[in-house]
Amino acid sequence: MSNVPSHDPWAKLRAATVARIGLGRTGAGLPTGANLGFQYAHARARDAVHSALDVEALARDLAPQEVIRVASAAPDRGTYLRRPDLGRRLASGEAEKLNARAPCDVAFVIADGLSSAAVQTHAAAVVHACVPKVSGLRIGPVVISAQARVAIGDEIGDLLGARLVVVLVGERPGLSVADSLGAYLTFGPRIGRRDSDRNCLSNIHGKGGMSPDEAARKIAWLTRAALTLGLTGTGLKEDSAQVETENAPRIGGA
Amino acid sequence: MSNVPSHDPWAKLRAATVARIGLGRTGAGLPTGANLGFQYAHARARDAVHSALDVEALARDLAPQEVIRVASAAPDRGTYLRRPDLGRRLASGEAEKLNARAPCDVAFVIADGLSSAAVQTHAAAVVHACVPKVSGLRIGPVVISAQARVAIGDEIGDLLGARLVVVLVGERPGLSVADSLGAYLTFGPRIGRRDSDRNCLSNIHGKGGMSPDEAARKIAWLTRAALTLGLTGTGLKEDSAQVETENAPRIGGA
Amino acid sequence: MSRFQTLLAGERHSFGSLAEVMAKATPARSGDALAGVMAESDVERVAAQMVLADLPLKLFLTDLLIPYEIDDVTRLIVDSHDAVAFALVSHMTVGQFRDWLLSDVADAPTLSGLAPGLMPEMVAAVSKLMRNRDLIAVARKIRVVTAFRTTLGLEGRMGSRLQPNHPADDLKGIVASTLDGLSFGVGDAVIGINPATDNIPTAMALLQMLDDLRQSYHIPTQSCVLTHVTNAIEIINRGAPVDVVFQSVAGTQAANEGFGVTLSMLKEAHEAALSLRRGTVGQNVMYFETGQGAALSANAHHGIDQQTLETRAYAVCRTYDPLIVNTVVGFIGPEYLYDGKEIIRAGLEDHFCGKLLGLPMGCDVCYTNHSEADQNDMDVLMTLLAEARAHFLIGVPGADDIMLNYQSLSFHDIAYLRNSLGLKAAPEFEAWLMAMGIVSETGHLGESGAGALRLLEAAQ
Amino acid sequence: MSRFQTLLAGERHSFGSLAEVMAKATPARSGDALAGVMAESDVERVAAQMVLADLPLKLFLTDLLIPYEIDDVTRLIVDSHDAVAFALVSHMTVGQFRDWLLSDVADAPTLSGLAPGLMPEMVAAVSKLMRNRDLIAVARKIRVVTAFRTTLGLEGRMGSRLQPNHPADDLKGIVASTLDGLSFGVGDAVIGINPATDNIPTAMALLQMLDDLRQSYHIPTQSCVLTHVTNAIEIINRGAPVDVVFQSVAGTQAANEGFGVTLSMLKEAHEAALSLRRGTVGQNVMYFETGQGAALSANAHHGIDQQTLETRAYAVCRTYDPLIVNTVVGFIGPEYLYDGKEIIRAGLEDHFCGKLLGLPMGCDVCYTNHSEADQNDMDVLMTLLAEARAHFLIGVPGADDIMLNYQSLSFHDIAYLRNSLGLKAAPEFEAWLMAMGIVSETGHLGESGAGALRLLEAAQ
Ligand code: B12
Ligand code: B12
Repeated sequence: MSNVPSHDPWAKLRAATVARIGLGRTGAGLPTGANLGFQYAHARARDAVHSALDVEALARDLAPQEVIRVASAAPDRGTYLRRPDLGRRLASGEAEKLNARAPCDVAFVIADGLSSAAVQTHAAAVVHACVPKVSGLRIGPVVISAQARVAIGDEIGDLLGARLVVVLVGERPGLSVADSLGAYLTFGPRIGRRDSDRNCLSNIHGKGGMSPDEAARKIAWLTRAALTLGLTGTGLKEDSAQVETENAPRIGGA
Repeated sequence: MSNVPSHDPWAKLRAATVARIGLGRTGAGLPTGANLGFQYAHARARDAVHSALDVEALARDLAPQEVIRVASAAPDRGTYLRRPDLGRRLASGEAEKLNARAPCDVAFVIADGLSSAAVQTHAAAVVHACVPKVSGLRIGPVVISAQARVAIGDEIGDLLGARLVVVLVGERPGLSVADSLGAYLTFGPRIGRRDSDRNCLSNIHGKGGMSPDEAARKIAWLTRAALTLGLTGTGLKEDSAQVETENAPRIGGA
Repeated sequence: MSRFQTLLAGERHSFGSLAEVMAKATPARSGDALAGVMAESDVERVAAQMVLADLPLKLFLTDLLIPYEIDDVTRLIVDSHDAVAFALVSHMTVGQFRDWLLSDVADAPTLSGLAPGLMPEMVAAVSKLMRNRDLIAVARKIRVVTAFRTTLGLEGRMGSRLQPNHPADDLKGIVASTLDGLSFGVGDAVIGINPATDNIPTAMALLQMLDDLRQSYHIPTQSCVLTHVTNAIEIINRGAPVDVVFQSVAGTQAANEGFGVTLSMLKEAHEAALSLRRGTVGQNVMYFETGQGAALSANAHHGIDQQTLETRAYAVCRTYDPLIVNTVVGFIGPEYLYDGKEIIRAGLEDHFCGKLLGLPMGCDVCYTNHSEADQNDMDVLMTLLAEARAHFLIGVPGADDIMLNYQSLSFHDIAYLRNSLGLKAAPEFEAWLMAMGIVSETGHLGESGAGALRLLEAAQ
Repeated sequence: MSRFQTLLAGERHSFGSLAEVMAKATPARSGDALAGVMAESDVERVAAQMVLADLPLKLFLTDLLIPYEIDDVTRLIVDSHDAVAFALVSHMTVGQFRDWLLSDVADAPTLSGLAPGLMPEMVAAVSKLMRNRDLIAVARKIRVVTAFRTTLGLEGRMGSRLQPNHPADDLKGIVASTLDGLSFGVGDAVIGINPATDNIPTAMALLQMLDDLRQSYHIPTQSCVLTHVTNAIEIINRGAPVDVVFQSVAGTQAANEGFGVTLSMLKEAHEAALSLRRGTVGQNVMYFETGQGAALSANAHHGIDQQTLETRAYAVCRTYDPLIVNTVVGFIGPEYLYDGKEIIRAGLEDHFCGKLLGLPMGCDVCYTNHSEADQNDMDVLMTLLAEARAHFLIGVPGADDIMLNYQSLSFHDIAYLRNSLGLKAAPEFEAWLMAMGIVSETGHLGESGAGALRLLEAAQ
C-alpha cells in the first residue's frame, strides 16, 4: 500500500531518528499506510493520558528509599485535566503527612503529570541513579502523588523543609513516545514559585531520549550548583560540553 | 450601528415578510447590529428546544374535550433528542390507558415535538376550530404526550381504534418563529406507517404562517377526503385554489 | 475465520461483514451510534480502516451491501456499472485507490472518465480513509459541468441557489426575499422555493410568478418549486412553466418509498421536464436533495452506516443527469449529525463522494437549533466547500429560513465567498449582474448599491 | 448604575467592568471557564457583545484593563500608541469599527497605516464581535511583508517553518528531518529547532550545523534555535551564527516574568541580533511565540480573558520588528482550548488580531493528545488560515513532534496547501526549490522525487 520506492533512499536517514521521515507521498498526500499508522498512534496516545499510576508498584521499585503517598486536590482524572490548579495543590489534610520532618537538602517528588507510564517506567531508575551522585547531601523521603503537576513540588518541598525539590513528572504523551519523563528542579520551594524559578530536564526515555543515568548526572550537577548559588531558574545555566563528536553528521558530502 | 441608509428602499418590501431581508451590508459582511440580532435569536431558539410542555394548562385549554395524558418511551429531553425512536413509541404500560375505547373516526394527538411553545400556544385552538368542521364524524379523546414525535400517533391511533389520526406537533423552532405547529394526518394508523402514508400541514403560527382556523379548514377537508378514499399520503393531494388575488405582487413595474 | 480481520499490537480485530467494516471505519457520528453500528473505540475504528484499506475494490461488485433482489437502488447500481471505465482502477485495493486519487495522475479528465466505473460503495469506502484535507484536495480536482440557462461548474466559479421561502407561500413575501437575494448576486444555480403547502395550484402560482420575474428582468437563471415529484408531474401536465424538477431521494428502495418516490416516477418526471425544452445553454433538468440520516430516519437503513447510504443515493441522482444535487447536510438534526464537527465532516464527505461519482454536487451548509452547532461552524464549512469547488451553495435571507426553521448561509455569505475567495457566478448570470451594476467586471459585489436600487425600483 | 449594561427582552444585563464585558463577550472556551470569567449563558454572551459593540474605541485609551503602574506591557501599549494613525477610527464604536473593517474602504494600505494606532485591546474587542468568516475576510486583506534571507508575506504566497526536533538534540537525527522537510519544499520562513536541553554548547552546535547545511546547499533561508532569549544573547556573545532570535512572550508583565523575560532583555537581544547584519534581503531578526492560556497558566492573568491577554502579547512582539510571530494555538492543552472547535476559533482570532496589529502572523496549527481534537480539525484550521493568508505555518515530519509531544502539520500538509490552493513559497526559496528540481515553475511539488534524491545524495 505504501508508495515508498523499493530502493529506499531514506533508509539510512531513518535510522538516525524516530521522527516520521521518509514516509513517501502520493501527490501532496500522506500514503494510506502512513496515515493509518498515525491514526492508530493517536488512538493509543489518547489512552495513555488516561491510564492510572500504580503507586504501590512504584513504591516497591523505589525501595529502599522511604516513600510517602499523598493526594493532590484533583479528585479524579477528568477534573485533573480540566483543572490544572487542583493538580498543583495537595488535598486538604495531606500536609500532615509531610510537615513534621527533619529538614533536608533535596527531596524527590514523583507526579504522574500527563503520563503515568513515564513515571512508572523511569522515575525509580532516575532516583536510584541520582542518590549516589548527590552523596553528602541530606536526601528527604520520596513523595508520590497521582493527579499532580509540576508545581505541587513547591508545596511539598516547603512542607518537608527541603532546600531544593526535584519533581519527576510524566510529560504529555506524544504519538511516538508515550513515556517521556521530565525533571524540574526548584530551589527554595514554596507555593507561588514561577516557572522561571526552576530548571528543567526533559525527554528522559528510551526512544532516542536521555537515559536515566544521563538525567541523574545532570540533576546532580544542577542540584549542587543550585545549592551553591542559592538559586534555580533562568539564572542557572547548564553549560557543559555536549555533542559527542562521533555523532556529528557530515554535511554537503564534505 | 446599522449601515442601512436613512431613506430605506427596503422598507416597503420588508413589510411583506418576516424574512431577514434588507439587512444592509458592509462589504460582503452582515452589519454588526444584524449579526448580534441573529446571535440573540439563536440563543433563544436553543432555549426553546428545551422548554417543557405544561400538560395541565394544555388540558385546561382543550376543555370540554376529553383528554388522556400518556408518556413516550423517552424518559427525558436529552434522551429524546438523541433517540428519536423512543419519541415514536409509548412508554411501556401506557397502552392500557387507550385500548379499551370505543372506535372513532378521527383522533387528535398532541405531541410536543421540538417546540412545546407551538403546542402550548396553538394546539387547543386548532382542535377547537376542527371539531365543528368535522361534525358528523366520531371524534375520539385528545391524547397528549410530551417527548413525542409524529409517529407516536400511529401507535396511539391504533390503540384507540381510530380510522384516522391527526397529530399536532411542535415543529423545530426557527430563529424567527419558535412556535410553529405542524399537523400530520394518517389514515389507518398503526406502527410502521411510513411518512409517505401521511399528509402534512405545516407552519401553523401567527407570524405570517397559517391561522388555526385555516389549518382546521384544511384538516377537515383532508380528513373527509381521506375517510372517503380510504388513504392518506402521496395518493391524496390537497388541490384547492389558494392565492388570494389581492396578494399577487406586480412584477417588473407592469 | 472472518474474512475481515487484522492484528493490531497483538489484539485481533475481526468484523462479521463488509457492512460492519464500512460502518466501523466511519469517523464517529451520532446517527451511526443511534443505529448501533458505530465502532466502539478509536482503536477499533482504525482497525476497521486498516481492513478496509486492504480490500480489493472489486469486492464491492460481488459483496453487495443490500441484496440485489430486494432493493432497486442496488439493482440500479449493479446494472449501470461501467466495467470498461472501472478497468483503470479495478486492480486496486481501497487504500491504493486512495493513494491514486491523491496522486497527480488522477487529474480532471481521468477522474471524469472514471466516474461511471465507480460504484457508490467504493466511493464511500475510500472516503472513510481520507482526512478532511484529502476530501478537499481530490474534490477540487474534479470538474463537473451542467447547464440549463446558466452554465455551472466552470473553473474558478461557484453557483448559488436563492431560497426565498415563506411560511404561507405569500407571493409578495417571496418576491421581496428574491429581490434581496438578487441584489447580492445570488441565484445563478436556481431560484428555488420550498412551498409551505402541498397544494398544486399554489405551486403553479409560485412557478408563474418566478417565470414572470425572470422574464421581466431578463435574468438568465432557472427556477424551481421544490414540491413532491408527483406534484411536479401533474404541474407539467397542467402547463405551468417548469424549468427544473425537484425531489428528495435516499439510498435504499425502502427509504425512497418512505418519501413516496420510485425510480419510475423519477424517470417519468425527467422525461416530462426534458420534453419542455426550456433550457437555453443546456438540458439538465433535475434537482435532487439528499442528506445523511434520511434512510435511518425512515427505518430503512438495513444496518448500513448513514454515509454509505448517502452515497448510494447519488447513484439514484446520476441516473437522471441532474443540473444540481444538494446534500442538506445538517438539516435533520443532532440525532444524525451531532455537532459542528460532525456536520463539517459529513459535508466534505458528501461533496467529495458526489463529485467523484460525476455529480454536480452542492451543499446546503446548515444546522438546526437542536444541534450543537452555530454560524461559526457554517463559516468553516462554506469556506472549505468553496475551496473544494462545490457546484453551488444555498443562500437564504439573513441565513434564517422562516419556513423550514433552520439556519443555512445568508446572501452575505455567498457574497463573502465571491469577494474574498474570488469565486465568480455562472458566466451568463454574471454578465447580467454586471449589466445591472450589481457586480464589477471582476465579479466583486460593489458597495454602491446602485444595482440593488435599480432592481427595487423596477419592482415598485 | 453600571456603565456597562443593556436591556434584552425586558431583562437587564449589567457588567461590572470593561474587563467583564470583554470576557463575557468572548466565544466560549475552557480557559475562560477555568478562570471563572466566562459568560454564564449564550444570552448573557450576546448581551455582553451588544454592550461592547456600543462602546467607543476611545474608551480603551483610558479604561486600562491592567493598571499602567503595575504592568510594563500596559505601559508599552499606552506609551507607543500612535494617536495620529488612530484618528482615522477614533470616532467609532467597536461595532462601527467592525463594520468599517469589513467594508471595501478598509483596504490593504489603509489597514497598514492604521495598525500603529490600534491598541491590542481594541483589536481583541472587535474580534469578539466577528464571525469566523469575518476574521478570515479581514485578515486576508491585510498585507504584512518581512524579510531576512527570504521575503515573507507577499501576495499569493505563504511561508513555512521547518521544525526538525529531536528528543536528544541528535545532530544526525535533526539533519535527517531537515532534509525530509526540504524535499517537501518546507522551510522558507525558518528552519527552527526547539532544543531538548537548555545547554548552551548544544544550542551552538545546532546553530553551526544548520548554518553549514544552509551554506553547503546554498539555501536562501534563516535558521533559529528556539532556546531562551538569555541563552541567545550569550550565544551571540560567543560568536555562533545566529540568524533569528526566539522567545515566547505573553500579555502581562507577570506572565513574562514567569517566562523569565523582561522587555529590556528583548531589546538587548534584538539589538544584538541586528548587530550581526546577517540578513540579505531584510533585517527582521526576531521570532516570537505566543498562545492563549499562557498567562492564566502562570497565574498572571489579572482576571482578564485569555484572548485579550493573547492580543496584548502582540504589543510586545511588534515592538521588536519581528520576522515571524507564531501563535502555538492548541499547544498547551484542553484546560485552555478544549476541542477542535475552540482551537479553530482561537487560531482564526489570533491570526486576525496579530495581522491587524501589523504583525507577520503565523500559526502552529496543533493539538495535544489530551485535547478533544484530531488531525481533521487541523485540516480545517490550516485550510482556513491559508485562505486568511497566514504569514507562515509550521511543518514537522509526519505531523508528530517527537520531542515536544504534540501534533502539528506535516510537511505533506504544507505541500497540500501549495499544490491544492496554489500558495507559493517565498520567492528566493522558491527559486532554489526550482533549481533543485523540487517544484515546477508553477510552484507545484512534483511527483518525480528527483529533487529529493539530489538532496539526499548530497547528504551521504
Ligand atoms: C425535518 C423535515 C424533513 C426530514 C424528515 C426526517 C426527520 N427525521 O425529521 C426529511 C429531510 C427527510 C424530509 C423529507 C421530506 N419533506 Co420534510 N420537513 C421537515 C421539516 C423541516 C421539519 C419537520 C419537523 O420539525 N417535524 C417535527 C418533528 C418533531 O417531527 P418528527 O416526528 O421528528 O419528524 C417527522 C416529520 O417531520 C415527518 N416529515 C417530514 N417531512 C415530511 C413531509 C411530509 C409530506 C410528511 C407527510 C411527513 C414529513 O417525518 C419525520 C419522521 O417521521 C418540515 C418543515 C417544518 N417547518 O416543519 C418539512 C416538511 C414537513 N417537509 C416537506 C416535504 C415536502 C418533504 C418531502 C416530501 C420533500 C420531497 N419533495 O421529497 C420529503 C419527503 C417526506 C417524506 N414523505 O418522508 C414539507 C411538507 C409540505 C406539505 N405541507 O406537505 C415541509 C412542511 C417543508 C416544505 N414546505 O417543504 N423532511
Ligand atoms: C507545555 C509546555 C510549555 C507551556 C507551559 C504551560 C502549561 N500550562 O503547560 C508553555 C507554552 C507556556 C511553555 C513555555 C516555555 N517552555 Co515549555 N514546554 C512544554 C512541554 C511541551 C510539555 C510540558 C509538560 O508536559 N509538562 C508536564 C505537565 C504535567 O506539567 P505541568 O505542571 O502541567 O506544566 C508545567 C511545566 O510544563 C512547566 N514548563 C513548561 N515549559 C517549561 C520550561 C522551563 C524551562 C521550565 C522551568 C518549566 C516549564 O510549566 C508548566 C506550568 O507550571 C515541554 C516539552 C516536554 N516534552 O515536556 C516544553 C519544555 C519543558 N519547555 C521548554 C522551554 C524552553 C520553554 C520556554 C522557556 C521557551 C522560551 N524560550 O520562552 C517557555 C517558558 C517556560 C517558563 N519558564 O514558563 C523546554 C525546556 C528546555 C529545558 N530543558 O530547559 C521544553 C523541554 C521544550 C523544549 N525543549 O523547547 N512550555
